[in-house]
Amino acid sequence: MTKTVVKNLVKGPATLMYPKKKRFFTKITRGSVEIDIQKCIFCGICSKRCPTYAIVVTKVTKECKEWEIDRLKCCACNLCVEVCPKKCLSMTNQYTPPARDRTAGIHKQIFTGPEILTGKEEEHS
Amino acid sequence: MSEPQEIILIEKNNLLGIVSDLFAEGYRLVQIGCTTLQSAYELNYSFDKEYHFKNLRFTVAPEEEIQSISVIYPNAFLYENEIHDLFGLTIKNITIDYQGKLYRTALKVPFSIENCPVPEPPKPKKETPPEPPESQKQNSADTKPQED
Amino acid sequence: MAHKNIIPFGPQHPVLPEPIHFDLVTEDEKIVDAIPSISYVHRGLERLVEKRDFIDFVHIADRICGLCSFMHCMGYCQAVEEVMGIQVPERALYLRSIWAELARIHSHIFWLGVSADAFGYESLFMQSLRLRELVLDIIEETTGGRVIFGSCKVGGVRRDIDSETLKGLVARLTNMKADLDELTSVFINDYSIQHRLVGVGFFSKEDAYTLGCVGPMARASGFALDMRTLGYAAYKFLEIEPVVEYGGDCYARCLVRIREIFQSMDLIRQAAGKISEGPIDVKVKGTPNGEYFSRVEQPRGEVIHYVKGNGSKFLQRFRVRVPTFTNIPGMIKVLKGSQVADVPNIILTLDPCISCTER
Amino acid sequence: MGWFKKSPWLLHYNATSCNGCDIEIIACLTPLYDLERFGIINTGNPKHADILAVTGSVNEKSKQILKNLYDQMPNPKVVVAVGLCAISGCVFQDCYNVLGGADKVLPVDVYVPGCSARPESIIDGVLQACEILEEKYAQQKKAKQSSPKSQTNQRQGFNHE
Repeated sequence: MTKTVVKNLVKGPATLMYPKKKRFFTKITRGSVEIDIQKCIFCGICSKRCPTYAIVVTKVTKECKEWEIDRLKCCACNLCVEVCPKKCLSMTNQYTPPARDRTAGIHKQIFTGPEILTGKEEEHS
Repeated sequence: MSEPQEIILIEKNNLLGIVSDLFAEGYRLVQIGCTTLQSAYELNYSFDKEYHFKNLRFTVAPEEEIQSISVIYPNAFLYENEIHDLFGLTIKNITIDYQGKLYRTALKVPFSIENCPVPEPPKPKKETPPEPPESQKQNSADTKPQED
Repeated sequence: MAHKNIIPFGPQHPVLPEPIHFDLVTEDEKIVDAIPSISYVHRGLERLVEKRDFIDFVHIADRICGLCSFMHCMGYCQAVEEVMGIQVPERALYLRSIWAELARIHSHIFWLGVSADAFGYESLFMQSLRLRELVLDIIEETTGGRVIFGSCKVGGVRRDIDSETLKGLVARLTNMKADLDELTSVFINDYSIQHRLVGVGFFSKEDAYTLGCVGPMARASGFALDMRTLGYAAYKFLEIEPVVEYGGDCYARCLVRIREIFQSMDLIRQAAGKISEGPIDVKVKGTPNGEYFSRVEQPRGEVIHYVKGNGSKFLQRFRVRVPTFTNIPGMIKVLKGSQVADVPNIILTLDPCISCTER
Repeated sequence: MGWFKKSPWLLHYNATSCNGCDIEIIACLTPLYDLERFGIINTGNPKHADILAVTGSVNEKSKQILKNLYDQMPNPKVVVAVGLCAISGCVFQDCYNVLGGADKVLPVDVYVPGCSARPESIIDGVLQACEILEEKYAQQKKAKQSSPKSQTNQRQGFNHE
């Protein structure tokens, strides 16, 4: 017992002072899915295979295509990244922040040509 | 690598006799499982003795009654209540009968033939070359990514 | 003079970590009967095989239970591989065993903590969970997830652990051993813990056998039942001896789990020494046609995954029989005749995992 | 951190969760993350609690219990949906016995994503819940002052000021 007390006194707190001190995530930590919209061919495999129906791929017109993910639905299983034929999806190691609004996690990328015109970000209420 | 698994097809009426023989031989009840078939239910009674895995199997029609084995194996009551609640089969003389209150689900008897018909249709005939099933329109759409 | 009272216990109760309901029939302070009622956590995921094909179903198998996530995934994959006759590469088998043992370590340490909390030993709870974080760090570094591993798939594993990390992993576990020794010696030797556990909830070997108990509960009663001796995954290459205690009481169950933590560490060390280079997965072709009962040893005991396919890519039937489900009759048997004050302790020493019980 | 003056207590209920988020909530209370340094205590009694952390996609049977727990909590109260299951049902949203999200039953204030939710997310979410609690408390106080008839309920707001 005394050993534990001394050890704890010497070692300092075990606690990570979280909001002040950020936690280090490993390289392969599954956090959230990102897309490189330039490479995407809008095949829709990711949206079909997604176990939680988080990804929606729509072809509005021939030029205008949308790739949309609901971060509040994504279970970070890495399946979409694995099945993507163009490897345009990637898993980042940052988790999605909590939100007060159910729709805050929706992240839409619209492709209308070689350059991205809109990358509509979520607005926090 | 695979462990040998013995499946013995039995008659429904012989169930209690065979099970009590197994009990006398010192087998332990591992599980009772049920599978919904096209128009019947398939029951699996699994036993184990010193890692020897043995299965008793028989099929019953939906309206048939089954004798409970919980008089022989007291721990069978949970499995039998589960089968009654999820599959809608009638099992007689369960030692602790929950009267259908073990699983109170939103959908009554979710695994019954009426509620659970889907596993059957996508079956391509074993002899004929496999072709995508027609009944599952939105699911069969992802046949292509399946191959990888 | 004693008359019977029925005490409803659960589903939400300060000492219960999980929603299970018991009707305890008591005479004064003694319990004469206990009737469990479940389905507070019933989701019905067995029927999801209709919606997800057999390869994508791995992600659902992963989420059957948060504590033994990897074991469920492994059991499911084994069953499908067996049906389809897939030969999994040896390296993948070793990796599976390593992750399974890591999962066992974190689950058992978690159990130690929670049971310490149940007998009012909060500092021990904190110390146990602090140690558990070290295991979780290893898991996160190797799989990318803390709780849901998501590293198993039909035909192999998703990720590789390179030899450098593997060496570091073994070294870290060896370092942890000293801390763990110190922690577990409290569980083994402390007077107040012995007072709460020794002789409480006795369960004989005969009862364990006839009531179909599995896992640490059976092994604590002297019934050596460990599915790892079947030699699935890489266990056929490793030396494994089931941990058996003969006390049959809560203390014996505690000892079994403590000894299993050290056993798992040893197994990881063995596996890391024997692992060979090679591919980690094979391509899956065709669809499952046939059936198999795959048996895997979880932290809580033997789990059975039954897979039946009929040649389509949607399985016909998937069934899980989890260890807690088969331990419930034993739990009732132990509860009969015990004191009301011992109820949380007894329930916890069986390590119930209600979420996977009800699927 | 000094963002809030009160020490809200947390009630956790597992409504059809897979245990993953539950053990992460417990992990939040343990030395590495230690939610208790914000004055937050995990309590088992709904009458003591200010924040209800729900895990799991609610099912038919746990719906009623969840409602009961919520009704027993004193005002003001905040509901935090922890994990994907509590937000949308995660991979189980197709199951026959799953309602798909705590917001089908209770008014959810904070959504904590993740499968399973990371302890960092849970801490973030609970801290947001604290802010909401402060807002709600201020609102309630204002409402009380404007309508003096509810004198008897004056002390109902916080049970451990």
